[in-house]
Amino acid sequence: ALAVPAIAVADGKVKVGMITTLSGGGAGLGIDVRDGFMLAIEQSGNKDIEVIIEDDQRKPDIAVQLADKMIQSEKVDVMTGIIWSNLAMAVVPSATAQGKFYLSPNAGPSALAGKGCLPNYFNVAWQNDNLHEAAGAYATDEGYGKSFILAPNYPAGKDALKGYKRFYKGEVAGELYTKLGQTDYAAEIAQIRASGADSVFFFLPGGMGISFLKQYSGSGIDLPVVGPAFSFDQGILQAVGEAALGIKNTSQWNKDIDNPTNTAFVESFQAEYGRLPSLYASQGFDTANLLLSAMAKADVGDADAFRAALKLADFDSTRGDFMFGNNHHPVQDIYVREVIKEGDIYTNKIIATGLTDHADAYAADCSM
Amino acid sequence: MSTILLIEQFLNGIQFGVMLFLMAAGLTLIFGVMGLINLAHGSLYMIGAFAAATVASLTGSFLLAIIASVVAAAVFGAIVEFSILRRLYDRDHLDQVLATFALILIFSEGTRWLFGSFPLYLDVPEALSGTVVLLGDIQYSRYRLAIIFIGLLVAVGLYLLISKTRVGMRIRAGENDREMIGALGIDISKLYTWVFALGAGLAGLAGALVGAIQSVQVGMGEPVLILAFVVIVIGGIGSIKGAFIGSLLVGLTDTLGRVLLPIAFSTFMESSAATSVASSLSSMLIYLLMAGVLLLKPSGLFGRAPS
Amino acid sequence: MGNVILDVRNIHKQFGALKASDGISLDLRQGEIHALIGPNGAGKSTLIAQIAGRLKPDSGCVHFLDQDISLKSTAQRANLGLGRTFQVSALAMENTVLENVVLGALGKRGKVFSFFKSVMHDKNLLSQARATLERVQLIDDSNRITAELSHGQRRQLEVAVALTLAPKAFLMDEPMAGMGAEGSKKLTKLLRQLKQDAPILLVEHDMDAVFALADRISVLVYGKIIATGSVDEIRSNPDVRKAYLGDEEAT
Amino acid sequence: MSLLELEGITASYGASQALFGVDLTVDEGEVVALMGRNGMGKSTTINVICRLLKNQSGTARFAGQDLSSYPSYRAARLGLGLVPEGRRCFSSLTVWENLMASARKGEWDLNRVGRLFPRLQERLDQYAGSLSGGEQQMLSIGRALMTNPRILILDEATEGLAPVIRQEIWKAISELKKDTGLSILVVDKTIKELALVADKAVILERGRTVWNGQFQSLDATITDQYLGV
Amino acid sequence: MINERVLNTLIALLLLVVPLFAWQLDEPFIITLATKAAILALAGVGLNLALGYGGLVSFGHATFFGLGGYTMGILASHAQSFTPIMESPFLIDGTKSMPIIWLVAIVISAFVAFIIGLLSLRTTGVYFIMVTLAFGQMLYYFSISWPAYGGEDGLSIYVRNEFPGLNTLDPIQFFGICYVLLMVVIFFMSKLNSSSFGLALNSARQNSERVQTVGISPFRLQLVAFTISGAVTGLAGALFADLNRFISPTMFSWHTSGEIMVFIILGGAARLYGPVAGAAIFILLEHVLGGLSEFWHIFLGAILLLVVLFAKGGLIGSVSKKAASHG
Ligand SMILES: Nc1ncnc2c1ncn2[C@@H]1O[C@H](COP(=O)(O)OP(=O)(O)OP(=O)(O)O)[C@@H](O)[C@H]1O
Ligand SMILES: Nc1ncnc2c1ncn2[C@@H]1O[C@H](COP(=O)(O)OP(=O)(O)OP(=O)(O)O)[C@@H](O)[C@H]1O
Ligand SMILES: [Mg+2]
Ligand SMILES: [Mg+2]
Repeated sequence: ALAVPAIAVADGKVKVGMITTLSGGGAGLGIDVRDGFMLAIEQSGNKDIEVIIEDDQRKPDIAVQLADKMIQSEKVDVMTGIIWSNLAMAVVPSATAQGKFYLSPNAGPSALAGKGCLPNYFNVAWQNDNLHEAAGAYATDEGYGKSFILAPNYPAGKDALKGYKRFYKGEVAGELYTKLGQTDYAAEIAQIRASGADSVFFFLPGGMGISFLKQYSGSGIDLPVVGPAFSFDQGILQAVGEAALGIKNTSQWNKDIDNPTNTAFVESFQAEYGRLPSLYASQGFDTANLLLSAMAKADVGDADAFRAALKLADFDSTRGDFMFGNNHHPVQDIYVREVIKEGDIYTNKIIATGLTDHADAYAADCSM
Repeated sequence: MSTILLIEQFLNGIQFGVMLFLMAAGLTLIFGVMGLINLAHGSLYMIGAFAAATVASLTGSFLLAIIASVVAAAVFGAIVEFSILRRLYDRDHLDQVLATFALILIFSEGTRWLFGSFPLYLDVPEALSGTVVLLGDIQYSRYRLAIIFIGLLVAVGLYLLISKTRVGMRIRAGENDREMIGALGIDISKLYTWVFALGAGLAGLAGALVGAIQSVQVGMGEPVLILAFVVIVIGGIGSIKGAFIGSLLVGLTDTLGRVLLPIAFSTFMESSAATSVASSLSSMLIYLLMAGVLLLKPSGLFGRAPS
Repeated sequence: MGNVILDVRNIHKQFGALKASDGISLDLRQGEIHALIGPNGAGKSTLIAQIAGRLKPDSGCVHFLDQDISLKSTAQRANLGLGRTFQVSALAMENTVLENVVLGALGKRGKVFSFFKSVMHDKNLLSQARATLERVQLIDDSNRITAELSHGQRRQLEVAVALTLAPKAFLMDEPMAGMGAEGSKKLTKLLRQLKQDAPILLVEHDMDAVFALADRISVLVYGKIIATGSVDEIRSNPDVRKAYLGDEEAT
Repeated sequence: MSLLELEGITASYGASQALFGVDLTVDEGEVVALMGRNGMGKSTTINVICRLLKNQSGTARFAGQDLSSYPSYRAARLGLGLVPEGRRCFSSLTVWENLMASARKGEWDLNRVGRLFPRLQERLDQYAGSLSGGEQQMLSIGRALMTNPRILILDEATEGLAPVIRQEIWKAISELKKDTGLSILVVDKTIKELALVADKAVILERGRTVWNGQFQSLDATITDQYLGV
Repeated sequence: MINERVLNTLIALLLLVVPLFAWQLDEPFIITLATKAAILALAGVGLNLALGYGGLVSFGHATFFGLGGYTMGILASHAQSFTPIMESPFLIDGTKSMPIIWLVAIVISAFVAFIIGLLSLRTTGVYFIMVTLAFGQMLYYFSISWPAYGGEDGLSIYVRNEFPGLNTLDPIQFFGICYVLLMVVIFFMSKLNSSSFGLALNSARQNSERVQTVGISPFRLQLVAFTISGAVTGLAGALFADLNRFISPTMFSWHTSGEIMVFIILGGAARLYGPVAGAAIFILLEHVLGGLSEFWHIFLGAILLLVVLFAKGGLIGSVSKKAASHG
């Protein structure tokens, strides 16, 4: 690349704009991503990186305005941080259209994985369907033949059920869409009981999942339950408590993944913040390390080179092997974890691998 | 769908309604009877749940946790009433909206500051966990039965308090004309502080009771607040009876809608699409119900028409 | 006496078990003041409300200027020329006195749905409004906020608003109530002039005023008219004395 | 010492001053008529007495207590029974509830009020908001009596009442005065009827006491000058 | 105490001068903030007609804000993908022209406001608040679960729509468009308030019976006011969508309704510039406080509380005497 644009002075410095949710509902996820990210930056000792952090309050319009601010006023090079798919959809296309790189530490909407994939967009976490697909695969492996499946009635919920069914080979005993933000699941639980199902798959992020699990465990039904990691993650698990014990959930990361990076990460995170890291913290940590690895190889001013460096994903992930598919989404192993109690703390243990080197269903549609 | 399942869902609807009533009861008192639009009612509900979770984790006693929830919410309520809200009774409803909106911000973020961003743990006590068998074949959560029972108790207690006691008359008189009831020798300010504390305490109780089977987290009060408003508006503002009937109606509509609509739609649609469409419609159902009720009876089912 | 302007035919209205109007028929003729008196709770205001359109009778009908208006709304009746005053003042309390009266003038003019012309600069409306304020002697208070008026002053304003409509018939529910002795005297004079323009159905407990003004008096007791007649007839009617007047005239 | 004493009271609504110096006394067992044209400050004076409005200067004493530091409910408990202008019944309460809500022990109870106003007795379960005007007036008086006050303060006591009822009320008032020694401060426009009960009269003009004396000594020149009669 | 007119002029000038300075200093984000303030102020000005002047406390104005937004989103997304919105019975194409989008947004919001008003105006007071909320919630849930335009994920329009002769992607030019629209609407509102319609509406708020007895139907007054109010808020929604180049169901959520309401109360209900002052201050606070701490909502809450307690009649009411509302 000979024609380096005038503003991109090759000083090796990178300005990162992080937009994430730090206040209101769901702030826990944003805080974990931020903390994981900053931990990696600190550990690298790299002085050439400057991170600006802003709170999107989980509102798409605020996220858009913050993105404008970071691009127009702060003139950042790289953006990251967004937790929610709907906020990502609001920000990512226009940010990348303006030549910025976007590294997603969490949200992976399907719209950005297939036809709508973008050269400057890299997802370090997963494509939204991944964990559900692994759950489906696990259910098939376990020989479940009649799953009852439920999720909230919004795009991510529909993707979840679709993702599960993609790898689940049995019969569907019942399929339910619940109201977004619903807190009482007595009616759904009664339907599960009456359906004659032999297993339950649910995707109910945040408080919805806590409510469902508590009510489910009090209902006297003892069908096996599988779900994606979101309702069983470190931050939320303590609130679910005993109701979660023994439940299988799928995740691309767990604190007991055995590799030096991960061990060091779990230890240093605990030392720094006084709590166990969560899935989101690991994603934040990996995102920062991906960025650092690219910075070591190329100057951000040279977009093509920098993009190529990112694509290499030449860093030690907490997940072990990590690589990007053609659509810049991870190709990775997805594990099945079981909720256990360690001392007083509820946590997860890996018991199986759901899918190996798994890419996503949309990659083929991406022309990159 | 089998009859027995239908009956069970009917019960679930009633139970959900009673749970709503627990939340709406305090609101009717403060809003319907004292005439104060208190958007921060949901925050008091949250305070109750957090207090309960904290005390439960410290002492391990659910009973103490419940007491703590009532006391904490009532004390917060009294402080807020005494220091802020009492200056707003004579003002426009809009000022109350803004002030209590501000209180939501303070309470929510204050709670997050104290307790962090993750949900807390609060579970049903051993004695009330598990299920009982009803009508021969329905397994029903013991805890939910307890909630129904407490809800009924609160309903009766409040009804008697408001409509049959002198205190109740004074509260309602104050709602008509505060200045006048004062001029007749009643210390309405003090009375209102008590009433507010009572309403807040009920919100706290609801927060703790319901929190045990849902999630105790910042912002948990907001959806509840809207539902509680829907309930008391359907029932007619200021009427305890109305709030009770309204709760049951909303509970039944919501539950049965969730259950029956997908079945109805799947008779003429592919099942996945049917659940999705039915679910969209069922999330709107209680609002349709409310709009419908108000269009037919512009002051709710048991509200008095403005004279 | 002139033509029948307002004709109330066999009106019934029941609240629960209470018959507030129990087959009331009466009429109002051009040029007269027809006083409606009766004990408290007899159903006078209820009748006025039914004539004005605020309450729907259970049965019976109201004719105004040879037209059945039973199915018309309050606003439509007002447009046809039925003016009224309320027993309890009904005014726009945050507006000035003048604005309240201009509203009346506006109602008469119609064409409310005009969005661009400043109404308080409309010479026509203003001059009408000021003229009526002169008539009820509130002109000095015309720029005050209505809420600041004393009770009696509000009563005067209430009459003023009805006046601006220049109605073809008035319904007045206790216009004298709350007015001082002086105010009542002046209003008495005013009403006497007014009846030339439009007849008045007058509900009033101030017997000095009623006896001074009324051409005819009807006495309503428990929702029924028990007597109609001239001042002297009513005064000497023993039933009326017992039900309503008491031994007033004896003193 | 008089039961109620006002001296040099001034008071304002926001920026507009309504009272400029009101003096007035009511002795134990006395009926005092407060008179004046519309808007002269009668109701404002009553508001000051009942502490619904704070006076700016001057003193208001009741039963020996300086009222200036009293909120309205405590002033009321000293024995002020207010029948306000415009009745102000609690419209969403029933008649019975209106009477009971603020009742205090004493010789006035439901029975006695019921005897005074049989009409109310018949309508105990009706909402006050749907009472006729006159019925509301009775209710308002009954409600004040139920607090067993030492002084009854009636603002436009007989407004909107039928002559028979008015006569009854005046009769009741004079009986009250005779039997119970209740003091009464009354605003009313019918001089003729006031004459039957009032001992003294106070006339206000533009927020000032301009005349003060025995009711009997009111003559045509005075009433013409200040009341326009 | 300042004369309200002088104050209004000051506010209008300030809202113009700040972004102009920012333009000179090359601080585009400040322009964006000012644009957001102008647009939300416009939404508030719309609601103020119903809520402030008409006494119709609508807790569902997000409906119109969202409708405006989705009008823009749907028209522009179809224009973007060159697919018609509808082919039968007649062909409707998308468009990227702002004036056309505005017009459609106004017409649609006005129509829906008319229908909602027709139904809701049977109720009063808190019941009215809740019926309007109900309609808002219905649309909210509908928009979340309606997949065609993104559902809960919303819909991105990558390039801002076009206005003849201007480069709308330039922040200051887009600000100019919004500012001019705001001023035009405010001018219209000031005319409307002092017109006979304004007087009648204002009186109907205080005493509907009074208005009826002079022969005017309060229902019609309020319906017209509600319709205009919804149309203006709808226009603001279309602009807001263009500002963000993105729409989502949050535009329909009750938080949005509440926020628009907060602007008005904060600035001063039934004050011509109340919503402008309210929106500007709110956005300023949000921006300034947001940088202070993670828990900045606490400070925001505290400030709002102080305003309610000590500034009667909102910010404008507390610094200026009420100018006679008419003439
Ligand atoms: N909405 C209602 N519900 C029940 N009863 C009512 C209602 N409105 C009026 N009443 C009753 O109907 C009767 C007639 O009332 P109305 O107000 O017409 O009396 P009125 O003749 O005007 O008396 P006044 O001279 O005291 O004003 C009263 O007994 C009153 O209590
Ligand atoms: N709330 C108020 N705000 C401002 N001014 C008021 C208010 N109430 C009364 N006033 C003014 O104070 C003065 C005295 O009023 P007040 O009500 O005491 O008169 P009043 O003698 O009782 O008259 P009326 O016989 O008409 O009842 C009047 O000029 C009136 O306009
Ligand atoms: Mg009457
Ligand atoms: Mg008075």
